[in-house]
Amino acid sequence: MSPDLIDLFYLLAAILFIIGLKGLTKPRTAVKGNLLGSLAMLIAVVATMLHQDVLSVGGLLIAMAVGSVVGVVLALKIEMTAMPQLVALFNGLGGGASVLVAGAYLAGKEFSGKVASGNSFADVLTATAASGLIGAITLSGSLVAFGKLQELKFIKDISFPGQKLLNLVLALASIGFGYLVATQPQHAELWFWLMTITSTALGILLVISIGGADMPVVIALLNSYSGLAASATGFVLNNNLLIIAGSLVGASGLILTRIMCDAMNRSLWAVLFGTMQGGGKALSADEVYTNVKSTSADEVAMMLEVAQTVLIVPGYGMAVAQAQHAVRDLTNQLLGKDINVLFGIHPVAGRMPGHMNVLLAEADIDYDRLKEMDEVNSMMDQIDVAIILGANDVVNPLARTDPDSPIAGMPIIDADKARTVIVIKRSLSPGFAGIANPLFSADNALMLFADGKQAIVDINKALQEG
Amino acid sequence: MSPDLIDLFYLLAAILFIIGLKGLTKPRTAVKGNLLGSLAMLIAVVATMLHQDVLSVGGLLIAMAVGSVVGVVLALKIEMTAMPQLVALFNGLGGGASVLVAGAYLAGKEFSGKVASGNSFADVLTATAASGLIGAITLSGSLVAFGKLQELKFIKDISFPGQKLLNLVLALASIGFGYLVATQPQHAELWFWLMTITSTALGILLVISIGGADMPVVIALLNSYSGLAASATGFVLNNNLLIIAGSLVGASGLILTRIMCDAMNRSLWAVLFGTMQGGGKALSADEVYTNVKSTSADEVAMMLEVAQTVLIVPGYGMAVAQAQHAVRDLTNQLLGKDINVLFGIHPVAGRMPGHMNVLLAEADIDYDRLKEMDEVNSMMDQIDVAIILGANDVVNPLARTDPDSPIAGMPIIDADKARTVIVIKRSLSPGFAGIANPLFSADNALMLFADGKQAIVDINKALQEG
Amino acid sequence: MMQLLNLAFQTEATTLENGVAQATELASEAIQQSGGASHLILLLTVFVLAVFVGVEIIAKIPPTLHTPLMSGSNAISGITLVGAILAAGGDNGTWASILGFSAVVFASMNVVGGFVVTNRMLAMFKTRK
Amino acid sequence: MMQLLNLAFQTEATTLENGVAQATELASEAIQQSGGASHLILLLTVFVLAVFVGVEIIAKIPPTLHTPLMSGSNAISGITLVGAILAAGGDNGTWASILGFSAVVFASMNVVGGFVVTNRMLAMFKTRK
Ligand SMILES: NC(=O)c1ccc[n+]([C@@H]2O[C@H](COP(=O)([O-])OP(=O)(O)OC[C@H]3O[C@@H](n4cnc5c(N)ncnc54)[C@H](OP(=O)(O)O)[C@@H]3O)[C@@H](O)[C@H]2O)c1
Ligand SMILES: NC(=O)c1ccc[n+]([C@@H]2O[C@H](COP(=O)([O-])OP(=O)(O)OC[C@H]3O[C@@H](n4cnc5c(N)ncnc54)[C@H](OP(=O)(O)O)[C@@H]3O)[C@@H](O)[C@H]2O)c1
Repeated sequence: MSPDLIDLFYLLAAILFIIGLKGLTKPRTAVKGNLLGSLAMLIAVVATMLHQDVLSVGGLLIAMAVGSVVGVVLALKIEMTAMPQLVALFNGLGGGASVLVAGAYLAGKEFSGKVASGNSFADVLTATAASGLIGAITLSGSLVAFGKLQELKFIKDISFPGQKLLNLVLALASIGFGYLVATQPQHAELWFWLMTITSTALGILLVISIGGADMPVVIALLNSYSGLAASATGFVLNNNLLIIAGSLVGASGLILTRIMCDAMNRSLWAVLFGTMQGGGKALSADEVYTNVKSTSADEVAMMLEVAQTVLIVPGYGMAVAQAQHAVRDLTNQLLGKDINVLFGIHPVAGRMPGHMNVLLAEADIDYDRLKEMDEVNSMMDQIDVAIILGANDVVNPLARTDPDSPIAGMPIIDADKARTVIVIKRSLSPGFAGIANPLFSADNALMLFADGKQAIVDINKALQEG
Repeated sequence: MSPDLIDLFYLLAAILFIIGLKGLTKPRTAVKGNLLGSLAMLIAVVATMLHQDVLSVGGLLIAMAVGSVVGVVLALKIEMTAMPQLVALFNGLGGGASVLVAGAYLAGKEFSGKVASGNSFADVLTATAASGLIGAITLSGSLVAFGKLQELKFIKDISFPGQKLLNLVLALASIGFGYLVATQPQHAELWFWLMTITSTALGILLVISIGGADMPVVIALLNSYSGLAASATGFVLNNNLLIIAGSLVGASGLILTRIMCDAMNRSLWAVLFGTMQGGGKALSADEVYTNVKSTSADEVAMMLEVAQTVLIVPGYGMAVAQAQHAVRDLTNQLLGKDINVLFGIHPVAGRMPGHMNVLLAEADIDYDRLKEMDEVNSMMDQIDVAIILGANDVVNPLARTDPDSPIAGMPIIDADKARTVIVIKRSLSPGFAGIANPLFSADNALMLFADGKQAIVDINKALQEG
Repeated sequence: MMQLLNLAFQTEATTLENGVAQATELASEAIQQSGGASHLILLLTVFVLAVFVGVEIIAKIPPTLHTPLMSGSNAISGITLVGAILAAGGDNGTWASILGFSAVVFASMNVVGGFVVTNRMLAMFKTRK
Repeated sequence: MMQLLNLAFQTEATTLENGVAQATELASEAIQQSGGASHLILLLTVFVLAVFVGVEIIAKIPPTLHTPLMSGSNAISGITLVGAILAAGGDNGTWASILGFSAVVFASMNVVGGFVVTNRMLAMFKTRK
């Protein structure tokens, strides 16, 4: 295919990426937007395969088939609850690919020809360095994020004295090596891989000390990075499709990061440089849980019978217990008894934004019953019974009261202001942020210790019999 | 200045244009947006003056000074009511400049060098033809729009049999000449100017048959064209600032056109190809005005005294009479008597969108009293007295009832549904669309024949005395 | 890649007269052969992206601002002034200069008048804050 | 303009080895001298415009779609696949090919997995219509 034709196909792909991304921002067009994006990718790949410089089509097809099969299997087999870490993993791979492409460029013939010619081409080398640096941070950072979300044992919230200093040193070293890549073409490869090492370490250290609750923000940010890395690769290869698609993702990731920070009422700075560790140790569980009262499914059923409005606040535990279908049955039964049922959806309940919406939609629960945090909080005085189903951090009043708490400032669902609060969880163990929750020993709160699904099924049965 | 530096300044200018245009879309940032735009232009011009190919800086400065002075004088001296035609005029000049630049390129040395080299460069020539074609249509079309808005005598709504056919022939001829420009570089100049002639004629004929009420839409569309012409010029000169700024304007003009069409409930197609002339002749004035009752300022004052809510619907006549300050005084007096005063602002009242807002803001009338059409219509049953001040088409019920009327389908302010309607205008002569208005002979309507300002002053005096 | 070299060496044969044009031709072909997009397609890409930016930016604008936006963007479209300066400023003979200078006058009226009139319109809104 | 010619003729002197690179250099300089923007700056322009498009598009997105958007745009960032194919497909020696092929595997996992997982997430919303 003639280069001009290929470029026209690239332009077409770029347009489709833009339209696809735009589609992804509206519920009604999201599926189509995603399909358009993949169509664009297909066009781009096919056009590239027809490029005159691409010789070994067979080998490439095999490599792509391997990658695709692994990708599809992971994407289809993974449980819903594990999706965030899967996105983190894929994201890291994208960053890794950028590093490798930049490395391959430095190892390739075009580059050695250029070096031999003795011309300066610092611009391309700068882009190469940028591609490697950003890509390596994306790769290692994403893998750490993956590990944290997967709750791998060997990855802990590590922080040690002098960590910030070390980060700074690593950052400066990476930039320094990058500078050497750009200015010493003869040794560019050496400097490049040294730079990759330091920036990989930097990525690890940056993310490892970030509190788990902030992971979604970190992933969005790393996503933005992987876009920028792709864009830098585009400058290396002089390919405007890479530049466009990469910067699209870079920009949208950055905006998304800001939107998510706003939703958690935290500054990006605070997320990245951990006010999460700030302050003295929060209250210990023993201090907090002095006044815990537990209850049974039958008792809860009796309370529900006489309620007018019931609020269900689902959290990560509902996802773990896969309780959404049982919740649908309970909802229908309560509605049959003329009891109004609402759902209070916190923006970061669960492990990814929109997690609860996805699960409740899966169980066919009427979308109109799902209320956003603000709306629910403004009508909390009309709630007779609030059922906290596997949620913890998102209803923790410490966010309002304790400025030293890791979740300080995060807006929460004020379930503690309902008349009666039923908390369904298996134990008194903490949620994602790892802190005790005073709501559990509040005067109007009763604990129902059980698996989320079982508890709801039991309540449902009690209601039917009662 | 080195070419690279110039290009960086161009990029900076492009960024500022984008930010400026974005600013123009929000009331709070609009002034700053406009200033950013002019700053960008300044940067672009200064950078260009420093280009190595620019030799006669002195002459250029003089030419720019001449243009600027004329532009500033026109911009500052023109009355508010004449602004739309001024915009049309400026727009035409921009289109004209595109034609001239393309012509100058064909007459220049770079071009003759290229022709002599015998290489094909159909791409640049296509852009040259596009720049000339679009520019010429913009120029002539805008000048006709100017003439119509200025109500120049010699420009009428001309339409004759076979007009559409002639338009088609002219369009095909223009495209044909454009094709010759691109394919016969040796005679490109000849074909270019022939093309300019046919497309100038096309521009005139296209716009001259469009109803005056649709002029704002036409100007927005021509504005979009002038952007596209500038963009095409950018392809000719290989200048990406022209391309960016031009296509920004081209796209935003097109969107604005659509938004305005939506506001008038007309399709762009209908605007351009005149369903405006459609249908049999509408009712004549004699048929409509059988039952006109007139009133006096004193009588109006008495009705106002006993009203609870008064609605003022201003139109083009308020602008002509410069009655806005008198209206402010009346408003204050009525408010002093505990009578509520609201303003019903039709989106196309006056001669430009936002015309009424500008005038009322000038007179310091509280912005909260200005209601949009939909809001006013939904509360029309609470209006005791509606004062139609120099408005006509925007309250003409024919838009609702007569599908053959030139304003059919345009949403109007349903002032006829108020308890009493006072119409202040100088005579029974029609408004912009040139049709009679049945509201004037409605049972609940009274005419106050007077100049808009005088009438309001008189009512005010009567109120004070009464 | 060999093609590229051949192209480069061909310039030797060209006369001075049309060498300039040929070199430019050669130039874009050279970049293109080396894997990058041709100049024209890059310009096209810039065009398409700018159109997207324009569309996205204007999507929601209140009616009140239609006229100022129209006149402000009209002033921006006077960017042809840059082209006019290049056309008038070069050493291109009388006819081209006449065209170029007229273009400069026209375009600067459009630009300066457009920004001033927009500013004047917007000033009317300022009382509103 | 003379500079440009000189540059063109200089290529005669270069050896075959480094002629390719030099011709490309020459190429971009030639375009630049003839009044157009340099290739690098055009790429930069494309970058800036695409950033604006990205920012404008994402500005208002409901929380529910944060995760699908994240994963969908993550798949798009796998566009590095194109670069990986170019790096792996050329005749560049063993080391470069190893790097290239690993990049192809990584990037296609990112791309294909990303789109599929996004589609799976979005399918959850479909009942809502
Ligand atoms: N949505 C996002 O974007 C996102 C992403 C990453 C992190 N986060 C963070 O995750 C947290 C989300 O808050 P959250 O309130 O939804 O969850 P949470 O604070 O993590 O609490 C979940 C609770 O569910 C309980 N649980 C676990 N399995 C259960 C089961 N099978 N049956 C019943 N209960 C079970 C756990 O208690 P037991 O073990 O005692 O049962 C745990 O306390 C926030 O800190 C947020 O910042 C959010
Ligand atoms: N806003 C825009 O964007 C725009 C732009 C161009 C065209 N248009 C079109 O213009 C029309 C606007 O409707 P409109 O109702 O505002 O105006 P209109 O229909 O043009 O009517 C204006 C009325 O004002 C009266 N008038 C003129 N001078 C007056 C004075 N000194 N004192 C009192 N009355 C005076 C005239 O009647 P007398 O001569 O009897 O006094 C005339 O009937 C629509 O058709 C619209 O489509 C709008």
